[in-house]
Amino acid sequence: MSALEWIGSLLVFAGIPFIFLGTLGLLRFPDVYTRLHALAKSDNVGLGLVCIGLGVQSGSVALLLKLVLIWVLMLIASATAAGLIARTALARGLRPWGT
Amino acid sequence: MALVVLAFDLLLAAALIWLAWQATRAADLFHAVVSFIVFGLLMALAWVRLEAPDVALAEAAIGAGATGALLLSALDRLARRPRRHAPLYEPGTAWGFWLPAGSALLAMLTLAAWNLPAPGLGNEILASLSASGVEHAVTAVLLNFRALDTLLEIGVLLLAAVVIWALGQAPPPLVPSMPSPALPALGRLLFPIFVLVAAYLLWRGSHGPGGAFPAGAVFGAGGILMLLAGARPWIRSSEHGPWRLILSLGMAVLLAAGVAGTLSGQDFFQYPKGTAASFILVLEVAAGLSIALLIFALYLRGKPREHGSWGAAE
Amino acid sequence: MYLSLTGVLFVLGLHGLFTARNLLRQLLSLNILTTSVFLLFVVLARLAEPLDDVPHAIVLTGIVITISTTAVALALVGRLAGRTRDDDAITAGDPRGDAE
Amino acid sequence: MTELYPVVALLLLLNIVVGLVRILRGPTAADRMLAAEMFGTSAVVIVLLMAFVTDNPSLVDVALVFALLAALASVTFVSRAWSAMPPSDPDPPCPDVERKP
Repeated sequence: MSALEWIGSLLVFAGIPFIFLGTLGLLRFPDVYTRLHALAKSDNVGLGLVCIGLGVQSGSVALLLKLVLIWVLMLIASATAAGLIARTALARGLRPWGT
Repeated sequence: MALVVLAFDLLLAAALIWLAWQATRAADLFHAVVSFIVFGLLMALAWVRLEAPDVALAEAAIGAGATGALLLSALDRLARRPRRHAPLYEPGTAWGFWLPAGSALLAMLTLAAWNLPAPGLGNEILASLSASGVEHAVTAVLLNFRALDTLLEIGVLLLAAVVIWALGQAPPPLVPSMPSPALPALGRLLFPIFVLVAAYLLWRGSHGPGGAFPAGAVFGAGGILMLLAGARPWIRSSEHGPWRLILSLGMAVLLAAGVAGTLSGQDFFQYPKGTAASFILVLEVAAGLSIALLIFALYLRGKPREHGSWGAAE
Repeated sequence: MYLSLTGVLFVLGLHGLFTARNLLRQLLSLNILTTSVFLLFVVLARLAEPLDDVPHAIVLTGIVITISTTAVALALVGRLAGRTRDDDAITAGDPRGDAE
Repeated sequence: MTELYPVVALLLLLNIVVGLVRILRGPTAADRMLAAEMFGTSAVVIVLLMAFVTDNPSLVDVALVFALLAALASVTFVSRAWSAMPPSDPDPPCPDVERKP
């Protein structure tokens, strides 16, 4: 077990809890806006850690770049989707929780 | 370890059955459609588990992208209808009938499936793979050994597009209740990546999972995204001569390749010795382009309009 | 195991196809039915030794055929919804989250 | 450490299954769409882990296609389906959490 593999595995295991936390937020938060908030941030941190971890572990630069591309694509997708959903929800008169 | 794999399979199967149930029985239509989209997502995981990466790739590209977009867009036509309290299901189809009937059918199907002979063409494919011009078995089957299937498949896609065009003009899309500046930016940012990934998948097809179908589907999904982002579709009734040509390009080239084999005294779709690789490359590019445009054409739900408002941004 | 999944999905799809009164629901059921058949193909391909690639290619073809039929059916349903104002066959229900 | 990846994949699948509750309960269409998007992230991670466990680099392409098409469903939802839904009665407040006064 080389040092790279250790670092990679640790990153992967560090990333997984963020994804669980995102789901926890999805289930427990009270309205669309807070759920968006939980998912858009937490899940993507988790995914980023897993992608970088696996890339480091594989020891191949091409694979690492591909994994980072996957992460960036998911970041773009979730950021845009979160913005669009929140805007439309507001325009449709969905009131944020506690207001 | 085997236990973990078994638990994974069981959980996946349970989730798939639950989602299928939701997709057919959920009280509201949007719930059903989202269940079906997630069903497709988990199905892709099942394909991965069953060692079918080609199918997983196609399911991811077509199931997650094009089918989801089609269904969600169809909701805009159907969603405006007033709420009615009509029964969701046929009356008189009681559980007393469906439960025993379903169990009986299930038992018979399982029995039949157990007794099916296992297909065993793997060795034959491996034996003739070197002559096919590509290194990946699925691509070899699709574009060499069983190219007739692929020809007819593109024929079906073309037919579907023709039927949809024959239904009349495409309905004008709805204007979103809150246009966002992020949407056109998303289109501009992602479309080049769509094209890049499509080209990459096409190139991968000769030696790994990939090929014309996922590539075409990804390219077509990119087109749909551009349309949603407010771009005007370039297929115009008055001036879409070249686009009509590309729509039928895949069919035409495949047919030409097949007939060329016959004319030169060989079997239908038998390529001249040694040139199979280049033949397949040409076919893949033509089929990929056609599939991309056909999927885009399917999404339009009608013959493209000559003028008038199209995208959300207008 | 996946074989029994095939059977269950097949029955679910068939049930939905026969009993749903809404055309979109029937379409979803039809899609699930098709998927179960694909699943059967791929499972059988995996049972073969070595892995059989022909069913994979056939399933790829089938997926594309499925999307073309779905698209045609959706276009037809859309036309029907536009034509008839109040028809049982296309009662679309309420797609929002709070039906019933 | 790689031996633990199947366990992680199983946990992530469990994560998706638990998240199905949000699709079941709604209450708004946006919540369902959000849950579907979350499943996309989890599915990408599962596919990536499977790619490493089975040592099959072509599965990374499957994850790439997933990531690329993740935006499409939500964008279609926002700009086509949701905008068409009847806006008259406002979406109900979330019933499972008590609102602050």
